[in-house]
Amino acid sequence: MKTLLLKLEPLIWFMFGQGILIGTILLTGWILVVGVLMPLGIVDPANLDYTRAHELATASLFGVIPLGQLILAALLVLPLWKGAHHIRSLLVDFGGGERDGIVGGLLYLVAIVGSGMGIAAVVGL
Amino acid sequence: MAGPAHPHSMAPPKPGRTRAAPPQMPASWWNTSRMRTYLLFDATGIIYLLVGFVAIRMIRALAEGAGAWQAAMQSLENPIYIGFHLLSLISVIFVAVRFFRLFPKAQPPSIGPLKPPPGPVIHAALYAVWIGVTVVMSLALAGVIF
Amino acid sequence: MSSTNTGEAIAPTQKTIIITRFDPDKDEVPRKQEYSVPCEDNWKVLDAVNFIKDELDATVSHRWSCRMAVCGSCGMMVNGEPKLTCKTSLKEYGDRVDIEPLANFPIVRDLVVELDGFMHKFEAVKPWIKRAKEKAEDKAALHDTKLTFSQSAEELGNFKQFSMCINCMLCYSACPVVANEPDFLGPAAIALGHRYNMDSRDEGNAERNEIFRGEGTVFSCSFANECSEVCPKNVDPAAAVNQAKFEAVIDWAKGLVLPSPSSGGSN
Amino acid sequence: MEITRHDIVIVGGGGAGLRAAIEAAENNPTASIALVSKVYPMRSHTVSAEGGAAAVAREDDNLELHGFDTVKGSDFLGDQDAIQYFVQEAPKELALLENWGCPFSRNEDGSVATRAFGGMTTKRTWYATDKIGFHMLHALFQQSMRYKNIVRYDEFFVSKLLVDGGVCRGVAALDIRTGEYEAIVGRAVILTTGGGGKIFPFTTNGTIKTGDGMALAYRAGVPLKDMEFVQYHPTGLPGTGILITEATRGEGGYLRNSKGERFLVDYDYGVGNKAELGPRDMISRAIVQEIEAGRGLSGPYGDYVHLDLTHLGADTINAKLPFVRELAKTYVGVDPVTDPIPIRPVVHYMMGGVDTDIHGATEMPGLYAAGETACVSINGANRLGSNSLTECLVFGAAAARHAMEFSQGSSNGSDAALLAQVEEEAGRVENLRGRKKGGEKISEIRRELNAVMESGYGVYRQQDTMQSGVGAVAQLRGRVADLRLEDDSKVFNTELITALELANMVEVAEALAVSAAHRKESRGAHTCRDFTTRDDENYLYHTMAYHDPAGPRLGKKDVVLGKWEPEERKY
Ligand SMILES: Cc1cc2nc3c(=O)[nH]c(=O)nc-3n(C[C@H](O)[C@H](O)[C@H](O)COP(=O)(O)OP(=O)(O)OC[C@H]3O[C@@H](n4cnc5c(N)ncnc54)[C@H](O)[C@@H]3O)c2cc1C
Ligand code: SF4
Ligand code: F3S
Ligand code: FES
Repeated sequence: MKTLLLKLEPLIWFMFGQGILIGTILLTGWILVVGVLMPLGIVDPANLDYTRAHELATASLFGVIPLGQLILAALLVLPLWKGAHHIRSLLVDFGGGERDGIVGGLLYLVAIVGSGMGIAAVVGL
Repeated sequence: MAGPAHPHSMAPPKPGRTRAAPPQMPASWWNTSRMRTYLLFDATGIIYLLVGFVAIRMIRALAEGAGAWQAAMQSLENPIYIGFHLLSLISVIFVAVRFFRLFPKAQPPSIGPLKPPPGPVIHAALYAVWIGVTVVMSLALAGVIF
Repeated sequence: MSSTNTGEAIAPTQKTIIITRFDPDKDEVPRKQEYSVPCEDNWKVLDAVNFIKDELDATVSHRWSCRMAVCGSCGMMVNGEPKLTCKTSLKEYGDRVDIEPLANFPIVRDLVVELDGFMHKFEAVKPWIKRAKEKAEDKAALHDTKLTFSQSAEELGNFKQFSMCINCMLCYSACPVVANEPDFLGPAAIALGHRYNMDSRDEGNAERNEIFRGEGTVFSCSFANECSEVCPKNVDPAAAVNQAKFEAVIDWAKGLVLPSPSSGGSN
Repeated sequence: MEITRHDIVIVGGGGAGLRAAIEAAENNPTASIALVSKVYPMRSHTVSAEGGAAAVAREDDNLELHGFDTVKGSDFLGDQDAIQYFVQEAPKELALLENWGCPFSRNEDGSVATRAFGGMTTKRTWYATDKIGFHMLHALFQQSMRYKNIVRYDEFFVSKLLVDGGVCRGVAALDIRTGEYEAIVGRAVILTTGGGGKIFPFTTNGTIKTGDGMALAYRAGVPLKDMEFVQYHPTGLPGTGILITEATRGEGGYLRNSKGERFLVDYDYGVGNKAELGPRDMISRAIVQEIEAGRGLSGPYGDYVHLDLTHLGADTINAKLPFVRELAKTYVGVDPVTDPIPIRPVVHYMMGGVDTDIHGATEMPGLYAAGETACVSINGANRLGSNSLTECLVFGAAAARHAMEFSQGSSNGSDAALLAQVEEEAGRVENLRGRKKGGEKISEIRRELNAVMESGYGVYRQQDTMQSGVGAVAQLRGRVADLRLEDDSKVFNTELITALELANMVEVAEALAVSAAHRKESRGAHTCRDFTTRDDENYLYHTMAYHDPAGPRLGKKDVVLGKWEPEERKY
């Protein structure tokens, strides 16, 4: 497992890095509006009813580039990698170096499954 | 004061010529302000993973249709969800601030023929993009634009 | 001007200095020993240890040489933080100062730690100028002053900072990853490899990037940044390590696209 | 007892030792080269050199000029054949170092930059901001890792040369880590153990500079040459003795007395605005004279004068002298951008050392020496700043080539005889370890030795104190035999190492004291109040000190003159 991880490390690190950078940049507005302001009623949830939400999500640039779906895909997938990788390093810091192969492997498996689910959902819009 | 580190940490390639005491690290290594900041930064990983899955759930609902979407939106009004999202909001802001601070130094002096701008410029650009995207995204989601 | 060079000498303050003792032939595990030391106002931490060695207890073992923060031998944990003891004022500490061997290293004796693990990592990054076509084949050319390389201020600036490392290993003692991942090349060694990668005279990037992706992978670093915080020479090893990741990823991606050219000779 | 065989054994991992090892490894890729050092090589004191390394590089310079500056700097005691070889090899050696990655500072056009140094007529000192020694040592050390035929013995203390049939065939080395002796045998040995400034209390030298190599060769019967010449560097920090490089003056710094005057202008060492760029012996004397005339400042660590860099501005200081700024801030709490740095003359370098010829060979077949521990001699009675790092390279390489040649023609000694010597040495040191029955304390003897050396062999010397110093050192040598040691551990017993070093220091100090007392003239760094002029009639020769249980025996060796006839030394 450890050897496999070692081979994939550059890719993992790339996804993780984008998770921090792009993930954070995209998540902030999402969490703010959908997770906080609308549930609290500060912004009317009606502004994001199904029709509008679907329209936004499938909006495209010049009719060819599916911008909405691309943004959503990044928003769904990248944070998972940031999360998995950071949990792994947190565990290592608290003495989990020995089991790093297995634990890391499991965490990335979660990220992979999540990524698959996220992309399927986005494609299915 | 000291507790054990990994027994092979910084071990020589072949056994030393005399018995050595295993490596130690300060028992409270995590208990300095810098270390706590760093560990918190790592710990936001848990939040990111969860936020990611919540978002996936929302988009799956959106793909399923109006009813599912409606229900999903309503479920977010649960105080536990609201609390979680407030925590997430703090997390992303914290991640942004620490990461943007460190990001410029992780830039190689050149990437092929390209030269990244000086540190302060990168720093400012990161903030500008972050805030810009957040504002546009928020206004779009809130129905003010688009 | 400070009181160190004008005015009268100030009477010493008595401090308790606690030293970690370990003699593999006598002690099962390290123990602590306390000494009461009359510390002068302008002393560095090292001065107190030397005082103990000279006047109180000659059996205390530690390494030091230059006492001017450049040879890199006097690193120790002072109240739980890795410090270059010849550069750290004793004044900064209270009445009790706890001096331990550098964290994350096997302890050879008292304040002396095992260095060979570090030397091995140091050597592993091939820290020398590597040319695709070695000038060394033509020794006469190598000796010719007209054939020194030309290097602009900017090219020098790209790596100069990373060439300032004195191998004091404080960064290894501070890094949480080093404490738990014995294979990790670690900050100073990666900074050194990166220093050569960034040197306009060097052409060994591909080979070093492969090492950086190998067993002691640079990707183990979780950007704790502690290495740079404790570095007494402002090398900023965290910058080096994270730039090295960047380069290693780009190099890896290139390798996926282009069939890899043979990675050069042996050393 | 372990015995390991190599072609060449190099003792010392500083600039000279590493250069020798690389040269030997390149010269003969099939040969095995042992590099033995009492500290990890990158800790060697070469690391502390700040200013730069000299070699002709500019259009307006030539070998002739570098040669003459060096001869004149040496007060005509340098051997001119060696100096000519030195200046001719110097540029090649520094070019090589550049090719090996040393990060030299650069001119606008990308070529290596040079700066002015004391006693040099033009800018010929190659530099890397103000950390040339550090960069040079690390570049050499890292380069040396390429050669698989260099076998390192890190933290091995050499305490005896193995001599069989009059030929040097290896060393007895104490593995500091285990406390066990090892016979490291080779068909030639090169000593590159650096100087011995630690016999003085106030020195720029690190604690490892205890003159071991000089003592090793001396005890083995090889003479020490010109030991009376000890360089005082004008600018050391009071208290610690940490060096503030001459490059501060090369870049335009001033020395000022308590009245704020640039007093050097009044001493005719240099002209006009180059007043500060005189050679070290003269400037040190000027500082002492100022202080004696009551124009010094005083502090808890004695009298001092000011080194003023404030007019250079923060930009120049940060770009060219960053380490000086760091040192001044850390060790005297002064920021040179805004305040003058307190400085006083400090023991810096030993011009003398193990007598060698131009190839680094000593009188003993198979034994070579290079670097500060050797005396070739290019430095004569006073070394010019920035010549010695280059010397380490030039003569380190030369010694390696000749030692390699010698070793290929020489036979292995008898293992039995060599092992017997190591066993005897191991026995002697074993008796010393934890020797609780002794009556003398290491730190006490060191302190007394330091005091004697300081009072007798300072910037200015006097017959009576030099004579009484000779007696005092001889007496200390006797007392060293009765040291009391507390630490009976085998592993990393630094007290034992200190005791061995102390014995070496006393030996070197005695040779120095006797050599100094006999030279009744003033030449270069050896300045007597009772004999104020240079006496070429009677003293134009190298002093040779031979070991003798009763105390050093002196001899003479001719100075190699040549192109340049001795003349009055005026700047
Ligand atoms: C502060 C300072 C600044 C200087 N600045 C300059 C400058 O700007 N320009 C210039 O040209 N010169 C300068 N010099 C002088 C120059 O640095 C030295 O003369 C030169 O570095 C000596 O190098 P070395 O290789 O002979 O010895 P060192 O570098 O001293 O090395 C000695 C080696 O021998 C080893 N050794 C010693 N004894 C033993 C033993 N018993 N057993 C095993 N190993 C042993 C040590 O471990 C070490 O590796 C400066 C000197 C000092 C002190
Ligand atoms: S990077 Fe800094 S802390 Fe680490 S070894 Fe080098 S000088 Fe010391
Ligand atoms: S402290 Fe360690 S985790 Fe990375 S940034 Fe420095 S190497
Ligand atoms: S003694 Fe050399 S760095 Fe501290």
